[in-house]
Amino acid sequence: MSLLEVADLSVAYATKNSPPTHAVRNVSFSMAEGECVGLLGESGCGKSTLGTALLRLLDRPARITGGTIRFDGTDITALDENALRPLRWRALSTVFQSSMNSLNPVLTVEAQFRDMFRTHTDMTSGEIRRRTAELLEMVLIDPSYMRFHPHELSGGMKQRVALALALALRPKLVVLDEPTTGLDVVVQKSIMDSVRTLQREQGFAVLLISHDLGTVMEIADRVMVMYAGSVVESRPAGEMLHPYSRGLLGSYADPRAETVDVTYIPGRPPDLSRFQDGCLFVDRCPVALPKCATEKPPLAPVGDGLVACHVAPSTKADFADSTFVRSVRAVAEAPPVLEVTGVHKTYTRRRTSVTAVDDVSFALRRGRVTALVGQSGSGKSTIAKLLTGIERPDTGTVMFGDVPVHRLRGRAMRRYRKDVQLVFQDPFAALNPVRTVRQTLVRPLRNHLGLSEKDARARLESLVDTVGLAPAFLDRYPHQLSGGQRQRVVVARALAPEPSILIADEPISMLDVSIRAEIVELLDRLVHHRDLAMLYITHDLLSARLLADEVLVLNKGTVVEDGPTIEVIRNAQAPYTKLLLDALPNPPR
Amino acid sequence: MTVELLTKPSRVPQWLRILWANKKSRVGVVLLSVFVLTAVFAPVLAPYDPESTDFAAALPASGDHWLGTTQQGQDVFSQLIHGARTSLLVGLVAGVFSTIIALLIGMTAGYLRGWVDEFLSGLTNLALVIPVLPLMITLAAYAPVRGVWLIIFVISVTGWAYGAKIKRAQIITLRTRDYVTAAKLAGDGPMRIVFREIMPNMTSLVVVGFMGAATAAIGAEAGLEFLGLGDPTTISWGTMLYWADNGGALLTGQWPWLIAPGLALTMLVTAMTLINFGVDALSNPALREE
Amino acid sequence: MARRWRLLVVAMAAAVGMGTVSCSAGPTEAEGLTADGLVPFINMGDYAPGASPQRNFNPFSPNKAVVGFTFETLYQVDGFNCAETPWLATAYQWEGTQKLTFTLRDGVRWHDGRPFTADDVVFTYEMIKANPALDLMGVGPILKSVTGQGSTVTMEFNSPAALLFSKIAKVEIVPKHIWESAGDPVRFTNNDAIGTGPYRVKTFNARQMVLERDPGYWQADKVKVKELRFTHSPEGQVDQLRLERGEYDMNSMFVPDIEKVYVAKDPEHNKYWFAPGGVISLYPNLTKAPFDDVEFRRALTSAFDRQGIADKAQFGYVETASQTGLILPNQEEWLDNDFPDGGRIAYDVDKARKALDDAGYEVDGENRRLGKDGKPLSFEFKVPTGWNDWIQAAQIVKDDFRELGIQVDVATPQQATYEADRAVGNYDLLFGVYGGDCNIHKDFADPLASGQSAEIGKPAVSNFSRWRDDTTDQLLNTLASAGDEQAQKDAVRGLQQVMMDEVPNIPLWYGAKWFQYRTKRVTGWPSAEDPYATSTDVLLIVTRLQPAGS
Amino acid sequence: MRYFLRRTAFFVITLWAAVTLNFVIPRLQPGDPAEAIVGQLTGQGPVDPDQIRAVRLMLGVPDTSLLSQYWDYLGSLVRGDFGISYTYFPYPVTHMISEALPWTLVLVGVTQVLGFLIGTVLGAFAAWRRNSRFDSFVTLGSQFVGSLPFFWIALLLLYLLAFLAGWFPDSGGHAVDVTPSWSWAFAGDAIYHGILPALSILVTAPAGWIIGMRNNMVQSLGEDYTRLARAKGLSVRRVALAYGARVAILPNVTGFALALGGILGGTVLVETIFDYPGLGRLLMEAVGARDYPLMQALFLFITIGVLLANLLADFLLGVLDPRVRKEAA
Repeated sequence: MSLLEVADLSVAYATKNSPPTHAVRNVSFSMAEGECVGLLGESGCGKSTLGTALLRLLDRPARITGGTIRFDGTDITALDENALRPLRWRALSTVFQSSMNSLNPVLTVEAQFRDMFRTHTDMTSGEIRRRTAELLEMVLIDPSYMRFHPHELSGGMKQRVALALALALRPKLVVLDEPTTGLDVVVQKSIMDSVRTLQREQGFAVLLISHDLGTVMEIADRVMVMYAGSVVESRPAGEMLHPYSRGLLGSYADPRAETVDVTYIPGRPPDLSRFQDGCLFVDRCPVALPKCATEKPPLAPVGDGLVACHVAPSTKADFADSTFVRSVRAVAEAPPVLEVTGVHKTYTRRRTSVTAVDDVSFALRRGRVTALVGQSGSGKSTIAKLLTGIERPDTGTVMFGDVPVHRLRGRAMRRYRKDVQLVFQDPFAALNPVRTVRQTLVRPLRNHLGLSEKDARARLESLVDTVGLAPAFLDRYPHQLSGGQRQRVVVARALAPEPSILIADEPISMLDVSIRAEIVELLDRLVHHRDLAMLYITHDLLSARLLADEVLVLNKGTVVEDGPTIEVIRNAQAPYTKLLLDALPNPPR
Repeated sequence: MTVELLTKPSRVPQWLRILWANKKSRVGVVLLSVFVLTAVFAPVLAPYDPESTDFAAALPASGDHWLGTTQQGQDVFSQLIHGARTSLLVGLVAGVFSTIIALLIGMTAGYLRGWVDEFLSGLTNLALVIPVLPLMITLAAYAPVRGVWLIIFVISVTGWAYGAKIKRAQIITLRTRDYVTAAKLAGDGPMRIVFREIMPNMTSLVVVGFMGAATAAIGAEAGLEFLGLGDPTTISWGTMLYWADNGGALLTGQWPWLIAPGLALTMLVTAMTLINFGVDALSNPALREE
Repeated sequence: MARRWRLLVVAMAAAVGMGTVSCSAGPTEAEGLTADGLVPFINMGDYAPGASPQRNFNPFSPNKAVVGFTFETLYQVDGFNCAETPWLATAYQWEGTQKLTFTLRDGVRWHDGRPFTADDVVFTYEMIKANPALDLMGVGPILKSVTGQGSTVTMEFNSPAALLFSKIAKVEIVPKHIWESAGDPVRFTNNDAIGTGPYRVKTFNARQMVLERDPGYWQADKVKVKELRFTHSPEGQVDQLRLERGEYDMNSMFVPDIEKVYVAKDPEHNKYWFAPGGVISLYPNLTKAPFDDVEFRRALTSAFDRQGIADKAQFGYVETASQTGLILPNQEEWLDNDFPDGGRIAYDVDKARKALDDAGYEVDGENRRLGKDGKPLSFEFKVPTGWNDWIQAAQIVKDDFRELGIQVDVATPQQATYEADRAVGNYDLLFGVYGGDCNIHKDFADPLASGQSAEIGKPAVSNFSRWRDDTTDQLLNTLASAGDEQAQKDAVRGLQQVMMDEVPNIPLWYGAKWFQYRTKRVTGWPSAEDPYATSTDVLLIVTRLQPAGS
Repeated sequence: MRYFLRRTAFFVITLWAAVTLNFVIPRLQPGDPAEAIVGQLTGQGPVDPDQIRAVRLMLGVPDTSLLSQYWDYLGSLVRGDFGISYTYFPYPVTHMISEALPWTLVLVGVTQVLGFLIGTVLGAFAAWRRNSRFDSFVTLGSQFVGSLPFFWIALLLLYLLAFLAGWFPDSGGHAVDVTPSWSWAFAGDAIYHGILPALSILVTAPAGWIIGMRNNMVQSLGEDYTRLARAKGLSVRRVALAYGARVAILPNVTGFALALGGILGGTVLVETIFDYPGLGRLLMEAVGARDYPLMQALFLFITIGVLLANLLADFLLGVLDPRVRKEAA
């Protein structure tokens, strides 16, 4: 008998004033004891809702609207809190997505273990303390931390504590909901390794919910892919058959390869408040058949798994029309437009000082992309600020031709900014929500190019055209745009003053995996068509490989390795670079 | 993210639509409209001149005088209707003034940071802990001439601190938003950034602040008038209570004279707090009704 | 505002050195008489200034509790008839106008049993002279010397003082043996309150004071009430409620609609008598146009609905005032009988309009009265905030001005501001009060003497409208030094003529002295029928009270 | 530790500012206290210039320069010498305040703590049963009740329960024939007299805490740590108290101290209506009489009281909330 049996489960968010959103639609699956299942999907696909529903933690306005959840033979779909309590944590535990918030900020770590032990066991205080220490050691945390409050721990430590907490009572099933989101790649990897090891030792089942295909593929025995509230595919990790799964897989590649190609899936997910006939993916599917639009494909066995697709059994979809290909190419020599020499930057906050950038030098050249690779806190965003003049270096120089950027003020700085523009990381934060695209784009034209309102407006259409948007978008507000469209607007704004240097600060990290390549392609095209110099800031070596001609690997403010991208990647010398390469998921395609 | 949600534009302002969607604030909006209409059309609605002393003194409620007359022979009902004007005027003007002060101080402190912020924040915290009503009483007591405008002034200069603190906190989070940096890079100056990029994202906060300040002002006005620190010759609910108390309204059995202005005050303040309930929900999605 | 009225009461009592009269506590207590034929107690209302009564029996302190039953003066001069009653002194004799000899009463003893002597009197007057802060009556500056011998006390003055007798004789006499060792007399709270009066302090707390009859009092046979109780009461309705319930045997509060609120509750026992007090008069600022024009002022005398003010603003409790500046009928003996209706000027808008037209104050197309400069006339009328009956009166005056086409705005500044503005002449119109002093010279000098005035911007003492007139000053001088009654009357007649012809101010009504009393336990209160004293002459009253029904 | 030092430093600075403010405000306007007193003494009768002169001499109205007045003022504050009340001359201000302080302290202390507890508990329940009938009733009810002008409630209570029903005394802090002392009899009498004023405040006091607590707790109940607590199978009680309420109460603790300033002001109204012998009534009286020394001292006492309460609340918050200690450090 399966440990978990989900049949025809549906969950809807029903608010008074808007139509209900059907976040989970008739999902059925089962899990065996000790099995590790990965639940994969992009944001908004319903995977977290599904996980929360399994834990019976849905709060209003979310509600299970149909189907059953059987856990270990018991139907828990409609059990009340009291009946659920014996099951909770002893049999079914969880680690939540945001490690920042899943520990009670006013209780010590120990207290959060203690109340759980007190509820479920008869252990004495001494026993509890010993067991807590044991559990913390298990997740590689020094037991002395048990007296600390959550805010005194780092993000990774908090997540380890949460993991230790989840495993404390040796549950049968642990739901891990994006357990490593927001953590550094290296930390992510070590936590996932712990999970894997412990799972093997203790034999609990894991439902790993994640958008990170690489991680899931690497760890899970079986992968389930969700799209628009439905499970579209379920099979052992390996080659996938559903066009959507394949599209996702296509966005990964081995950066060491001679030619790297990544795909993206055009379009955006459907509106979940509506039911539509046929396959929900039909609008974005490159191999859709006429019947896909009218007939909903059932989740049926194909090969060693299940697939909900009319096409998959016969055709392996590819996204040739939406592929970005990068091969090794020769780099044209060009004089530097911006030279950074020996810059240092130290932040002092409440008597503790942090060296963010330590003796960094490099140059940007026209027609070339330089990638700055590092984890969060490596100092890469500070460098972006130094280049745009938002911050000043403590020592060292930033020369734009013969203009000393590190000394500019007022009007001169404003003049300089015409030439150096920034593409932001988060397209949701980078556009003012109360201003239309037109209002946003007209400002740099007016300010930097000195155009009249009329001339500026006339120029807008061609501007949005360069980033692949129709003129109709000009009158939209940011919330009416998808993430990719927003990022295009951000790029358009950066291009508006016709800069010679573009600084792109993690421009794709906040985007859904399936559309990242789309933006990479856009940036690549712009650099070459407009002969721009670009600084590409990223934590991700794959995208650096796709876009950049040369790369600087940054760790704790220092450049640990630099050189032509392909060289650095294939021939990493610094241990840190190797670590980054190791952390790179490389799922089979 | 909440701020963005609040400010989705359309013909009807978003905040108004969300207010209307909330049952409680809808009741508040309707109630407040009634008061506003009453105040606007007071001369039409009131059966008599509220200051006229032409009637017999201390009449009980009757067909001619729905709520009776005062000791001075004024029609209580007419006074009640005209009193809405004073309360709303004080609420509106003092609300606007203290909101403006709060905005100026909060925005300056929050946007400029540095020692300006240290100073203004200190000032705000100071103003926050100093007991307000005693301060109001002294200020009012020392002013050379009494009147509604004095009360408005006193309320405005004592009531801005909370709003300023909130607005400062808000602008500190907003000023580091990417779109603000983007505006800088797009060549916009600080004034334009503050007023065109940041301010529009604070509408709900400003509305909340205004409503809160106006509500407090209405209550404070009544209290000060009741203590005799206002101008007793103006017609307001506070002065009605003042005169009713001094005229021994309860002893002579003139219930309506004392009850009516108190109830009216309660209803108005309730209306505004109900609206604020909805506005609160605006800025805190966790509180939204399902 | 109620507070004002109560303060007024305490204040008047305290300032004049007499206790406020108010009455006993619970109405349910013993109604009969004590074994020795005395009324067990009566309640006389409040007893000390301020919301938190403090023990302070220094009769010279402005903040004293009621001391009028404890300390006595050489003579009593009642506030209504200005009649003199011998008290601690049995007689007095003037030698010229600057030397006065009192003959003291024998057999008077202090509450502690020590005899009352001329030494005590001399000590008291010398102390006042030495400590101007104690000199509430203003006797010190004119007093040259005071000496005692046996049972006589002789005072010499720096200037003619005959007209000041009421002040001189009304200084509370305190025991030398206590006060000479009391330290700074200004800060002495005199907790034991040893005096010569009919009552001694029995208990005192923040809510009640009880005085008990001193059996050794020199006229103890006339004191028929064993205990006087005073209860502190809050402002507003509570005090009035207690009055209605008959808890006070005497009180002096403002009560709206007193017939209904008070008398009707017990018509047999609940009585009131509102005797006229000072003259309340419209003070124009005579330094400003058009008030500097006598024609304009004269026109205004018939412009005001004095009866309307008396009825509406004052609940009909008061009488309208005579333009002569005299309080009628109290001061009828001084009245120049040539003036019709005692100098009361009838309300006649048409007459006023015509007078203004004739004087050259025209009306424009919008019915606005124009000044000589051709601009519409408009004035500000200042009334202290909280003085509600005045505010209402001012609004009636405002309406009357409107009838003439003149715009008046009523402003209600804070009292202290009002007083400051009034003193330096920063106003257009306000109400002034004068008279009712048992001192005809002071009655006219306060509002009219140029010595009481000052430049605009400098504080004036009491001539706030800034009337400066040689004739007036001469008449006042004559009055001050007049040897006989006829000379005084001639001078006063001249002053009345000034008031009628020159109109330095426009009397509107006579302020009332609020006084409610109850005849349930005791009778013998002063009243309109038996006006032997005003409500503040407590010694006169308490020696007249008789058990009810006797 | 740094946190506590910072809060203490802020307290000292605020104290100085308040002290200075207290000095400045009364002097912003002209006016002569002696004249005001005499004016009050004589009511609408004519003011006798001799009396004004006498009073002025006695009160020693300062006519030195502002700066030297300020130094004298600071100096005497340090010595604890607040001068002599004009209204109650020759009694010193400290005497008047020490008489009034206990009344207000007890009245405000008891009503505030009760109001806070009642409000917090009701608010927590409302949040726990969010959108239930209880929730709607309590939140809407407290909206309405919280909107009642509490001087108006005081008037109605006074009339209904004291005048009409006669259940409670209509004024004062104790019976007329009782002299304050440390005895049970007096305590009982004082409580009896305090019930109506306390009730007037208590009717409206919980409203703010209800709404505040409810909203905070709705939020804390929606946080991941509370969901995790539920997932951990903790008892309802534990989830509600240690996770929901424990975090939600923190902003209310800060609010409590801040609200104290408002409440102390509000007692002015209630004390005036019930003639309750506390600081508020004394303040109204001092304001009316332009009793500079008394007024200054009262402001100072009230402000220091509020500042101390804030300091205490800050310290309490520092103990209750491990995060603030860290943030400020």
